Amino acid sequence: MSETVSAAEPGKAPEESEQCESYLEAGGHTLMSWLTTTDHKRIGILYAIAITFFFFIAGIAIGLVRLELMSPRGLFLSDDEYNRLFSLHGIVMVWFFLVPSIPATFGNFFLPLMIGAKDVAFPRLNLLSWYVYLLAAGFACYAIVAGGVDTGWTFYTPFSSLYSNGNVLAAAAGVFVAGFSSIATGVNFITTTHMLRAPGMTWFRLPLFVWAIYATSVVIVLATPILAMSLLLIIAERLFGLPVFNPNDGGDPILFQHLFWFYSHPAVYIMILPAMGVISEVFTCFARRHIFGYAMMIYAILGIAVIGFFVWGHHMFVSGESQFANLMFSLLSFLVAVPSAIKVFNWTATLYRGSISFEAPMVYAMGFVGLFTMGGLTGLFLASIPIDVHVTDTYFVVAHFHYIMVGGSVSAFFAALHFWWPKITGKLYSEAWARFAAVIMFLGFNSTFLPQYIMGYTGMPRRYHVYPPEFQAYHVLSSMGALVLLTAYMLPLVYLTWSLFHGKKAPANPWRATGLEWQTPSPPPEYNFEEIPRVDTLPYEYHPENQGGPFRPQGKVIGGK
Amino acid sequence: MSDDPSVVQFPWPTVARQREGVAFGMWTFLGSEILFFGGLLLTYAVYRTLYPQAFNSGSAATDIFYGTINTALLLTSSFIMTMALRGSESGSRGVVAACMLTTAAFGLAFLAVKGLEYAEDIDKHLVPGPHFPLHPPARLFFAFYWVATGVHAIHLLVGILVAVFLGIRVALRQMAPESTAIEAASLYWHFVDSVWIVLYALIYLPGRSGA
Amino acid sequence: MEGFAPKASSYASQWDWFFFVLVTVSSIVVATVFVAIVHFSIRYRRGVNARREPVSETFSNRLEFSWTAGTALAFLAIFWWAAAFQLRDFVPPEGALQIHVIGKQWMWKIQQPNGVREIDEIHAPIGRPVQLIMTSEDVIHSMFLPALRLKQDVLPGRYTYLWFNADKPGVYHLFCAEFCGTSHSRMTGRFVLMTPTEYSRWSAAQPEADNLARQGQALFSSLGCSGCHSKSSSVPAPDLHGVFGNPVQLSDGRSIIADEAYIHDSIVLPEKDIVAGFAPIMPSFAGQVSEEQIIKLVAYIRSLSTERHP
Amino acid sequence: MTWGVLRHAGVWILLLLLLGATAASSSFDLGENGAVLRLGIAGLQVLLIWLLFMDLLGSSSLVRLCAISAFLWILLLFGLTFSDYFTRGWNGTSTRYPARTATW
Repeated sequence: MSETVSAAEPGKAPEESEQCESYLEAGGHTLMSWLTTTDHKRIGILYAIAITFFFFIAGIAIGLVRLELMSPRGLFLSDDEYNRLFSLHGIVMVWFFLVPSIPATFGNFFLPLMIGAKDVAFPRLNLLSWYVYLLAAGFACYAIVAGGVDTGWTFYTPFSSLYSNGNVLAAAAGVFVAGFSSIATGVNFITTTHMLRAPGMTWFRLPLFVWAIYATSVVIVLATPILAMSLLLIIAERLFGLPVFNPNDGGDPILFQHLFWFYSHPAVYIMILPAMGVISEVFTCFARRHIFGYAMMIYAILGIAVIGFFVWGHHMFVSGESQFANLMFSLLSFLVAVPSAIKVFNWTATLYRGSISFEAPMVYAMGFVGLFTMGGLTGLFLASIPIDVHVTDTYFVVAHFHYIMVGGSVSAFFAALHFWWPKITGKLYSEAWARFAAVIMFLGFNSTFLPQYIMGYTGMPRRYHVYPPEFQAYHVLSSMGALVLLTAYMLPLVYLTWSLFHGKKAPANPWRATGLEWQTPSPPPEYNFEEIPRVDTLPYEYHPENQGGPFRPQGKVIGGK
Repeated sequence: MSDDPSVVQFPWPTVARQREGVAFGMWTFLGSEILFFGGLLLTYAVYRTLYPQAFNSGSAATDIFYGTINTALLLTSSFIMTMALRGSESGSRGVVAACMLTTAAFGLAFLAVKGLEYAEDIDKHLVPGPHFPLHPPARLFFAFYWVATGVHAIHLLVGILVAVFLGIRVALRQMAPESTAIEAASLYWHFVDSVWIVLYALIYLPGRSGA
Repeated sequence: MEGFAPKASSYASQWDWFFFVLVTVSSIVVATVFVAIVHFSIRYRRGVNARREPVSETFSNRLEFSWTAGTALAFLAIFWWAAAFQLRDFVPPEGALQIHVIGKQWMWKIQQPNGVREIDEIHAPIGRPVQLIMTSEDVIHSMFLPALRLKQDVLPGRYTYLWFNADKPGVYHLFCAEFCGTSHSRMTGRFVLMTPTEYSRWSAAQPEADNLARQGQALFSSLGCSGCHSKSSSVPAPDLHGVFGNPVQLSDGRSIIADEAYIHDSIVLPEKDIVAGFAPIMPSFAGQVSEEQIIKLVAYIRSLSTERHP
Repeated sequence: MTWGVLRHAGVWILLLLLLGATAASSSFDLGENGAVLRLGIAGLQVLLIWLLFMDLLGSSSLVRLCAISAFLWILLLFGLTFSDYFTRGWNGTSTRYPARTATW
C-alpha cells in the first residue's frame, strides 16, 4: 500500500500533532487498563479479539466437517460427532462471530468518530455489554467442552426441547445471554446516533456506514428479544418440564419456528446491513466519486431493515404453515429484494466516471459486490414457493446463505479491516499480500460454494453425514475449495500481525478520505476530538471537478491534521 | 445546578441533554422489553385460540385473591415511584431516598404474596407434571402461567435491587438526588408494573363466571 | 438411480423449466453487473484520461427511478408466475390412492391402503394420483422426494399431505430433509414407482394382511371405544356413523370438517373440540395408542361414513 | 409539589377503581365480551401508567416514537403469525368431501 499512497500523493503526508496521546498510549499498556476501559475504541478492539477467536473455533469445526464429507460413508467421525460439529459451526458463527462482527468492532470504533462524538452515549454500558458477551461465550464454550450440542443452530422443537441429548441448555443460555449483549450495544448506538451528532451533522449528512449501523441497531433492539423469549421457552421446557411446544399436550412446534424466524430472518440483515455500509464507504473512496444515489441508499437501508421483518415465513414454506401465509410471505420476500438490488446498482454506478484505484480494501469490496449479487439472486429462487419446496433444506440453501454471509459479510469485514487498519493501529500493511489474499479468498470461496448450488439442485439434503455416492464429486470439490479459503483466511492474520511490529507508520489519512474519522491522527487520541468538530458539508465530497480540490473533508478537527 | 458535575457524565455536554438521552435510551430498551413479553403473549394468544375451553378452565384454577392483592400492591408502588421522581426534580434528598425504599418494600411484598401463591399452586399440583389435575391443553396454560409470572418476578427483583441501591446511595449522599438514574429506574419500574396488569387480565380473570 | 437429477413426473419437468428460466435470468443480471464493473474499472481507472464531470441530477434521478421500478416489476412477475405454478396443482384430484406415512427416529413406516406395511420404502403406481398422509411419532421429519421436486415436513401431532401423479417407473431417492437427530442422514429409503399392473402384482405378492379398516374395527373394540360409541351404550357418546368427511357442530359454536386430523385430535386431545350436545367426558388416549393404531381407527371410522345407520 | 402529587394520586385511585371493576366483572358471564372488557380495562390502565406516570404525554416525540414502534412491531408479530393460524383450515386435507351435515 505504501507505494501506492506515496505515488498518488507525493509529499502530502500530513504532519501529526505530537501533543495528543493516542488511545493506545493513554491510560497505559497494562492488562487492567484494557479490561476496565470505557473507551469505545478499546472496546472495539476487545470485541475484535474475541470474535477472531470464535471465527477460528467455528472454522476448525467446519474444516473437520468438510474433511469428513470427502467420502460418502464418512472418514473418522460418528454420526453424533458430525452433528455436534456442524451445530457448533452454526451457533458460534452466527451469534459469536457474525452478529457482533462489524457492528461491535468497527461500529464501536468508528460510529462516534464518524459523527463527531467523544464516545458512545453510555460508555460503561458499552463495556458491560462486552462482559455480557464474554459470559455468553463462557456458556457456549462450556456447551462445546462438555460434549457439544446437536440441534443445529435453529434449535427446532420438539427435537431441542424433548429429544436431544446434547447440551442444549448451556448452548441456549449462551445465545440468550449474547442477545442481551447485542441489545445493550444496539440501545447504545441508537442513543448515540440520535443524541451525540456533532453540530451540522444532520441526518442527511451522515456517512452510509453510520446509517447502516443505526438501522442494524434498530433491528437488533426489535428482533433480539423475540429470540430471547423463544430460547427461554425451550429452557423452560427442558429444565422444568413445562410443555410449551410439546405436541402430546397440544403444543404446536411450528409456533417455535414463527418466534425463531421472527428474529432469525431480520438477523440476516443484522449481519449484512453493516457490510453494505462498509462497502459504500470503500467504493466511494476508491472511485473518488460521491456515492451514486446517496438518498436512495439511505432509503434502501431503511427499507431492508423494516421489510426484513415481514418475510420470516419464507423459511417455513414446507413446514406446514398455511398456504395463504406462504403466498403472503413469498410476495413480501420479493419486495425486500428490491432495495438490495438498488444498492448493487448504485455501487456499480458509483464507479461510472470515477478515478478508480485498486488498493486492498477496494479489491475486497469488489469481491463483495460479485458474491453478494450471486447470493442475492438465488434468494429469488428461495422466495418462489415451488422452487423453495424442492431446494429448501438442501445444499442450495447452504450455498445461498454462505454467499450472503461469508461472501458478503465476511468479505466486507475484511474490506473494513483493511480500510481502517491504518487508522486503528497507526501502521501500514503489505499491500501486495493484502491484494493477493483478497483474490485467493474470492476464488476459494467460489470453488467451495458453487458446487453446493449444483448439489442442492440435484437434491442433496443438508446436515447429512453419510450421503449417496453420486454427490461425492461435488463434495470433494467443495472441500478442496474450503482448503483454499482457509489459507486465504490465515494470510491476513499473518501479514496484519507482522505490520503491527514491522509496518510503516500510517499517515492520518492514507486514502484521502472525507469522513471525520480520517481527520484525526492515526491512531486517534483518547477522547477522539479536543473540540467537537463542526460539520458543514455532505459526506463523500470526492469529485475533483466539483470543489477545485481533490476532496473535501466533512469537518475540520482541532488537534487532527 | 444545570451543569452539576456530580450529575452530568461523560460524554454528555449538558445535564438537559443527558436527561433527554437517558430517557430516550431507557425507552429504546423498554421497546425491546415490550417485544420480549410480546413473544410470550403470542404463545398465549395462539394457544388460547386453539384451546379456548382448556384455557378458561386453567384460569379458573388460579387464585384470584392473591392476584388482585398483588395488582393493587404494584399499582401503589408505581404511585410512590412517581413521588420519588418528583422529589428528584425538586432536589430533595429525603423524599427520593424514602420513596425509593418504600417502592422497593412494596415490590418485596408483591414477591412475598407471589411466594404464598406459588406454594399453594404446587400444593394443588398445578405444575404440569405427573399429578396435574386438568386436561392436557390446560397444561399449556400453566406452562404459560409459570414462565410469565416467573419472568415477571425476575424483572421485579431487578427493579427492587435497583431501587434499594439508588435509595441507599442517595440517602448516604453518594449520589445527587437529581441523578438521571432515578428517572431511568422509575421508567423501568412502571414498565414492569404495566406488564403485570396485562398478565393479571390474561391469567386470573377468564373462566371465572362458572358458565 | 439414473441420470443427473432424474425426474419422474410432468410436474418435475415443468419445475425444471421454471428453475432454468430463473437461472438464465439471474445469469444475465450477474453478467450485466460484472461487465459494467469491469468496464468502468478499466475505463475510469486512476491516471487514465476520461470524462469525469458530474452526472446531471435529472439523469441520475431517472436512472434510480427506472431500475427501482424495473426490479420491482420483474420481481412481481416472478412472484406471480411462482404463485400460479404453486396453486395450480395444490388440491389433489378426487379418488387419489392414499398411502399413510409415519416418520419416527430414524425410519419411515408406510401403510398401503390395502394394509401392506413397508419400512423405508414407498411403492406407488404411476399414472394415477397418489396422496401421502403423513405424521410423526416424535420430532419433525421431512418427506423429500427429489425426483418429484416435492418436499413436506412431517409433524408430530398433526397430519400433513403431499400428492403427486408420477409418470416414469424407476427407483428413486427418499430422504428425510429436516434434521431429526443422530441418524438423520440414515433416514433415507427407496421410492419405487411401478406401472399399475406391476403395482397390483407387487401388493398381491405381499404377506396377507387385513385391510386397514378391518384392523381398525378390531382395535375399536379392544381399546374399549365401542363401549361408549355405540347405540346400546348408556354413556352419551356420539355415534360415529356418517361422521367422516362431514361438518360437525361443536359446543362452542364452531363447525369443523371431520377429517383425519379431527379424528386424530379427538382420540388424543378429546377436550379440544367437543361436539355440541355432549359432555367432555372422554379420556385422552395419548400415550396409549400409537400413530399406526390411530391410522387404523381413522380408516375404520372412514369406512363407517359410507354405510349410514346400519 | 402538591398539585403534581394530587394529580398522580388521582390516577392511582382511578387505577385501583379500574382494578376493582375488572375483578368484579370476572364473576359475570359475559361470553366473549368479557375478554374484550378485561383486555380493554387492562389496556386503559397501561395507557394511564404510560401517559401519566411514565410521562409519555410530556415526552419528546422521539421517545413517543420508541413506544409506538414497539407496538407496531408487536402488531406485526401477531398479525403475520395469525395469518398462518387463521388460515390453516384453508390448507384443508386437500381432499374434497361432499358437504352435508352429520346427523347424530
